[in-house]
Amino acid sequence: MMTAVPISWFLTLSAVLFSLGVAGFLFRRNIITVFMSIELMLNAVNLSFVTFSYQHKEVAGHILTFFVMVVAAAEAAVGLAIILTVFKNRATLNIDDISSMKN
Amino acid sequence: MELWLIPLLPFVGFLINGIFGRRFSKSLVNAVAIGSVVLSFAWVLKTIAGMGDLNSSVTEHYFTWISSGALNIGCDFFVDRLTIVMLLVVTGVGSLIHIYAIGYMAHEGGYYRFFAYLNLFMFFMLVLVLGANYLLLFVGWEGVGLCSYLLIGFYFDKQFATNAGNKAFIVNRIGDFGFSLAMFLIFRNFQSLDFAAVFHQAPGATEQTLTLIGLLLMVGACGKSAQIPLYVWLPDAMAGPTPVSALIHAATMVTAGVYMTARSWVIYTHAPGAMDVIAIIGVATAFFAATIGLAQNDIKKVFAYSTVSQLGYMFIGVGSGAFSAGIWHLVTHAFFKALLFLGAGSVIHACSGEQDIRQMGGLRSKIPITFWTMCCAWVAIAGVPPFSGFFSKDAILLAAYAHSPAIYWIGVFTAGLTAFYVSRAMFLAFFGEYRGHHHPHESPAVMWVPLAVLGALSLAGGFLFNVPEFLKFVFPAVAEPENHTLMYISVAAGFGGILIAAWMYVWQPGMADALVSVFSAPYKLIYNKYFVDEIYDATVVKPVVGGSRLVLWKGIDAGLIDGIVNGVGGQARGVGSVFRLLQSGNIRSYAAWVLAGGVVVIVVMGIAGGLR
Amino acid sequence: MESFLVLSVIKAAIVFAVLMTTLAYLQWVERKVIAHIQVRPGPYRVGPHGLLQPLADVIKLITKEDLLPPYVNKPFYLLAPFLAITMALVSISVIPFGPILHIGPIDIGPLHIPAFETAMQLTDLNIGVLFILAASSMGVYGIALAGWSSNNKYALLGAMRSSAQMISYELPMSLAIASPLLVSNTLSLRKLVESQEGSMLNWNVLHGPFPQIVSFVIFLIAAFAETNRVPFDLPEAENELVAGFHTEYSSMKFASFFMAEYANIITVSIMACLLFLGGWVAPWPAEYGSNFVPPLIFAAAGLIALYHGFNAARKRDSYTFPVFGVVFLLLAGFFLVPMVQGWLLPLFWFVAKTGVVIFAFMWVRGTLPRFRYDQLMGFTWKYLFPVAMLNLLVTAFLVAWTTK
Amino acid sequence: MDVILFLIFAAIAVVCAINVVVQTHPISSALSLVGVMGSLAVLYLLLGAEFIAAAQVIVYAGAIMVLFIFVIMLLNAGAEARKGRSYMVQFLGVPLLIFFLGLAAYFVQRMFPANTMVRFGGFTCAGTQTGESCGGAETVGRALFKTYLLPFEVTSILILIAIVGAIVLARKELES
Repeated sequence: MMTAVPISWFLTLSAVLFSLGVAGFLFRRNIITVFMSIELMLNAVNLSFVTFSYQHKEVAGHILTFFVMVVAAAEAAVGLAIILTVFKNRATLNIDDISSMKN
Repeated sequence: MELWLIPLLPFVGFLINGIFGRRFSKSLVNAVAIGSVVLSFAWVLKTIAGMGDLNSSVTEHYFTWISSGALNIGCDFFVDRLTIVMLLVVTGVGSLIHIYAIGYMAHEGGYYRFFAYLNLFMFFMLVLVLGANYLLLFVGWEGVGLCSYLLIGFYFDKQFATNAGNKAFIVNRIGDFGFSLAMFLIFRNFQSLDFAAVFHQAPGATEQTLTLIGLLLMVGACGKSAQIPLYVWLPDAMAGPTPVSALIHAATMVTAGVYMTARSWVIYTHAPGAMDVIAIIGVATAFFAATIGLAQNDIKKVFAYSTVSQLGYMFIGVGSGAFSAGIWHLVTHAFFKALLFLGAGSVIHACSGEQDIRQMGGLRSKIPITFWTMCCAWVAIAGVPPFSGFFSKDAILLAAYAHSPAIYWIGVFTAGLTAFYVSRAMFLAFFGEYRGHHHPHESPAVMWVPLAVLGALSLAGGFLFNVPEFLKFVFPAVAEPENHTLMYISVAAGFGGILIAAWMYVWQPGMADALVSVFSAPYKLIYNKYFVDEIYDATVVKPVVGGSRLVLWKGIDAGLIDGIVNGVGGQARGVGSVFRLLQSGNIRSYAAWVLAGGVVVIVVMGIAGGLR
Repeated sequence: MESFLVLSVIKAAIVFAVLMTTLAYLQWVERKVIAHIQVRPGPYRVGPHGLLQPLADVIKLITKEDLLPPYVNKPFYLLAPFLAITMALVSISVIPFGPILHIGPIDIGPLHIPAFETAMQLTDLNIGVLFILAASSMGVYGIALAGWSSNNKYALLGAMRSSAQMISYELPMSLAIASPLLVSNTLSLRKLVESQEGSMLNWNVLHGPFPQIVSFVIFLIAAFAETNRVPFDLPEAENELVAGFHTEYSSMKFASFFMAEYANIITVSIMACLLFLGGWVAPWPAEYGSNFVPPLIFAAAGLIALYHGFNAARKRDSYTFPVFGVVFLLLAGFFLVPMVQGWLLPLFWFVAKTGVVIFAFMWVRGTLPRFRYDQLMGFTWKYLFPVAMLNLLVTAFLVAWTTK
Repeated sequence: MDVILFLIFAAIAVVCAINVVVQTHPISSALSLVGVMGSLAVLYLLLGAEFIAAAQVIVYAGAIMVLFIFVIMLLNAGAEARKGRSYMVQFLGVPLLIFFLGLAAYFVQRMFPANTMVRFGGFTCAGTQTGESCGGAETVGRALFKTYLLPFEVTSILILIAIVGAIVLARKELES
């Protein structure tokens, strides 16, 4: 028996995932994990894009999600390269130790 | 009829050589460069053959280049008889000089660069000639200026070469400034820059407008065609390789001014004042340059000043209403002056780089082919009938006489001077016994074959191409009195010049030095080119440089602008020192702040009712 | 609804059973093929011609001690083989094995099933190809985790190698898949096959504005690498790193990696068959008698078997070969029954083509030496990828050109 | 049916996401993230976004996360050290986060009344024949290569730049 899902549930789920991503960003120290939390946030946003796309019977949201994926891929490539270099130079992944931008 | 192909071919050559030339072998570079130019020459011929009787001009519209408000400029090409003459000269002489350059540049560095620039020059020159409106002409005009700059400074590792390049470029800017002002004025009065439209409306305009336009155009022409007061760049331009001097600074580019003036004959015929100015400037230039030419010892300098002087002749022609005569002299001059330069190049090549004619002499037996070919140019430029120079120069002088006899007499005297200094150069270089140190050797065939062709042209060019006849329907007919006495006078002047030169430098060697010691003051004057460069330096260059250093740099830039910038920076630092307390260098705290900001935004939007 | 569920369950059961047996026997086939390439009998003892060898292997693997090395990262160590086998098997669920069947009303005593039609396929996604790509890309995790979690440098190196290799070869593979998709203009595997109906000349490998022979070759090469097979079996290069990512695994876990590898082989072979070789389409139409090819083949096989069976020289086969011969002859007859031809013939062609590709896998394994690692990477990035890209471009251009 | 599917996979997603945050070992976080992505892919299917679902698995789970796992394995970084905690973050972050979540949920409920429902296969839009979802490869492709062609090309440039940057960053200096 088909029963439908309120659209707000999807958005709420996306909000929850997003907050979890933020939490990961705030409370984790491992720079890779922080990076992954960013990916989590991106995914949450994608979910809301697709949901809006469904709501408006429009394909634009999908396109946007697609672009977010592409950007995420590029970001991952560069970011991970940066992480590798940082680890090579400082032998640490703790984000609190990488604070040379301070004054 | 695919006019666009004519300029495009050299451009393609430029692209290929410019991009890949570094990796190409010399023969491949040659194939591309010469091939493209010769092909475009062939295409010119085909175009002419396709035009039937050439009385109707052809315009081709390719695309609208600029369209803003009333300004509507298309990329159009345009061919009539005048264009055809120019096309033939540019591509024909250009091809010959390209071929010559193979031999001349054989041992030079930057081989592919040279030919790429040369092709680029051909492209712009053809655009200049083919353009159907002033702006397109201006594009070519600037383009050839650029190429001339690049090629003068070709030996960019030599200081004087780069200086000469800068000089040419800057002096040309002055002329171009006048030209652009003229274009603004034209557009303002005629709401168009197309030749057809402008010339159609021109007769309706008031005379002073036309005079102003004409004068401004003439300023541009003076810059490009090296007329007083802007001729100073041309002699220095000889710092470039000799084929460049021949192609750009003798045969084609410097005649652009004459072409442009002749092209806008409608404007000039309705502005007699401007025409008089042109004629006067022309004759003045012709005379002064000729006198300077008397005392130069660098063979290329001699021919350079002779070029300036001959250009002056052309201006006399167009200035006295004999446009066709001016164009005729343009053509013949292209032949014999290119030949003179190429011959000079061959001589320099033979003496392995020696340019001072006092270090030559007796080369007649050593490099006979060069000698005989140069003789053709000699007799042509000296106005010896029935060779090419005689016809065109005579036509100009006759027209000048009809205009005002004074110009005629100065012109005749200048003709004598011309004959004298060319003969002087020839005698010093080829007669007597060899005074140099190197061992002269004849140039390769690839160099002297073009010489021979040009020689034939400068001998027969006069009655072979009767340009005034050809252009009869383009320009208004000028009353040319069949006055034989005048003709005899000018011829006599020519022979006189030759004879005096022969007397001074062949029959009575040492005579020259004696004369110099007698007339030492005027000799010094002309030897130093009337100190024109020094005068310009003192009156124009130094004040400008000093002023800009003091006012613009020290005052405005360092004082005002930097002051503002630093002030802003200081303020920013002041503000930042407050906010710096937030910067813990801890990324996660930043993130927390970002989150706080986001929350605030959401709250505000909610309160403001944005989230309904 | 329920009928759909029931049907799916039945089909899933059939497919799973067949797949598992195939996996087991594929290994026997491989050993036989390699053996004959190397001129030796191969498995021969367990059962006639070692036919029961797989059974014995399974028993052995199950009964072996399943040891859990110390210092391994336990959860991931246990998760890895599971992941590997799942990702290998899941792609079967979208693969069509034959055309849509029309099953007439069935009355068996009390229960009566009305006439219905069903596809010889578990589900027909209209993005089936993407699904298979996704599954294969997920397969990397199993290997990577296995290598990392078993806390052994050889295993880690093997895992690194194989995952790097799989990722690298996924690009040319996807490009090679994309061009036949362009030609048949669909992402659904069923429609893909239907677009190649007719004869051999309509198969994507020969048909279309631009025959896909190049991408077929590229696909095969990439498939070898994707499945970590010779000549790309760097991950288990014995002489360099003991057994690669599954060094630390034993008994059933090891077996599941093994099964995963063979399942992948089957999947890619089926993909090749569907994408390029026209799936279950006969090489030439039935009116030219393609229907009589399978019976003829089986009959010939049976007769040969009988001949050898009654040949006194071969004592060992004096019982088995006659049996085979009779079975084959019966099969040959079975193919002529019109009622079953509807699903048997397509199935035959499908299996035949897939079998050919799988045989190619074994053939190569028996023939070629192993690449060096830098050669492997250089090959895909410097040659395979550009060629695949070029092929895709040309195909796209020609397709656009011809459809306009 | 749909509700059940949604609830199952939403639950998986949330649990995995929490796992991402709480797990100490990066590899565990990475795998949990893969779980989130997989369940999101299913939810995309539920929303009729077939192509995006496939892309999600192929690109995110199949490529990006593999990259992460690679790096984690290469660096072989163990569980993170519990040191250098910045209290400001703790005290500012937690309440802010809760507040933010509450706000978001509240506004979502307020802005999207429950009458807009999501049905499986309910995602149809102009230009697609009935029965075919709007999120199929065809419609997405059309939109991507017609309406959004320029952004698409720009992203290709972006990818190129990213590749070059990654190589430049990660290559080992030859002179050293």
